[in-house]
Amino acid sequence: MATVHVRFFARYAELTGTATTAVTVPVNATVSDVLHHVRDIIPGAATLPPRPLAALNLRQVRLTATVRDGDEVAFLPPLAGG
Amino acid sequence: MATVHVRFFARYAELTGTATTAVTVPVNATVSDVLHHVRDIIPGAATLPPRPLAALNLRQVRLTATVRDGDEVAFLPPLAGG
Amino acid sequence: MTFLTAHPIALDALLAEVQGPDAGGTCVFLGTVRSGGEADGIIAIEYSAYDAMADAELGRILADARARWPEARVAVRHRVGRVPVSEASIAIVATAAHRAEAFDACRYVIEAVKQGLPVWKKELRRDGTATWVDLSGEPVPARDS
Amino acid sequence: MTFLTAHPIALDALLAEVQGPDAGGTCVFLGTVRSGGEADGIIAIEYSAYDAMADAELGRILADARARWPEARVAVRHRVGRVPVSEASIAIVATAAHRAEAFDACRYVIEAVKQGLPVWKKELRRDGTATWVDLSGEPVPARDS
Repeated sequence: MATVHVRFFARYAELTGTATTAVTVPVNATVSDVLHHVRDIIPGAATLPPRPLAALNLRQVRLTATVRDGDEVAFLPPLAGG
Repeated sequence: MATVHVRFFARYAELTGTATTAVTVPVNATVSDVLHHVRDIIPGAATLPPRPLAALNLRQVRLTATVRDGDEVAFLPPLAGG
Repeated sequence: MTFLTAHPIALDALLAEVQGPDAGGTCVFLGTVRSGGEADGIIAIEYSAYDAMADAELGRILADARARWPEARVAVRHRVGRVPVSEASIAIVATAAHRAEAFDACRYVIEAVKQGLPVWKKELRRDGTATWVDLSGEPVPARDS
Repeated sequence: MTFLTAHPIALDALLAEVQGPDAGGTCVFLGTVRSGGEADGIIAIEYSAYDAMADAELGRILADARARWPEARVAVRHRVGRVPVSEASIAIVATAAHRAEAFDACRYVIEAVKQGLPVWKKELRRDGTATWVDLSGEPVPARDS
């Protein structure tokens, strides 16, 4: 099993009511698996969009990216900047 | 006759040894006529290039531009700026 | 080195980071918070960021700019927290021996930033309401407004 | 209003001239005196100008920029007199609601200036010599050096 740190930002933090959590997923789980797990354990996460932007260890990734023990996964509202 | 104020700048002021003079030229004289007149009365002006840049009343003009009484004619080294 | 700051951006300090006797041209870009007019009543934008990732992204953007314009020197600061109208939310400074490189490197960085940083904006209004601004520029009702 | 100054250009004051709550993007260009390396020994450039004409030309350039980018606000200052290495000889500030206009208007003004102003440069060296710099970039021996 792999323990992954999960972070929510901006509006997603408001929707989920939390900024950070940790989930344990099987080895070779994907970011998408992490998202499903989060939806199961955090009621507010049901209101996240079906396919939010995601980052893995500070880089934007597809939801199919594989996570490892100790990774940081973040779900990001549409990016702005500037 | 028309009295025209003549100005020299930068290296041209050094070559002519003067920054300003006044010349009297016939009505309908051109900037080129002014330059010839200047060459006659200011020894150092002989070292000016044959066709220097010229300005008439703060605007760059061809040497064929006609001058009027009270005009300001300037002979300008190659322009720089910035 | 962090490219994020919670304080007003000191342009002089940013210029000092990149300027040297070989710099002939310097291009600066400042992105400032707009009021949007009286009707909007915007008094500030609250910037929140995924700090570590935004910092990493800005570092990658600068590295790209340096690779493209090896003779340019580029610096950037992005505000987080509350930025009042007319204050800069981002400042980019690029110097080079010649102006074309300075302009191009500076423009490159702001365009890359606008492609998206993990930074989010919430417009704060005079009447106390606040709305998230998403990429499309359409306000999204915030939960707390 | 004169666009020429014998004193170091105060960027803050120039920014204040054009900034307003509707400005979203500001582009600044600074042209600075380069040392040209140790071999050249340049310590400053002495700028002389046909003041009234340079002022008029800069006014015409700004008017052109405003005609092309009506929503931009543009300001410029050009130094005259002795400008030490690393100090700005020219500063241009352009603000607009959106960054493209700010960049384009700023770039337009510096390119127009570089097309030629009645301003001339004499390089001053550590050894006391001085040479006029003509457009071609080749030094021309000055009479007094």
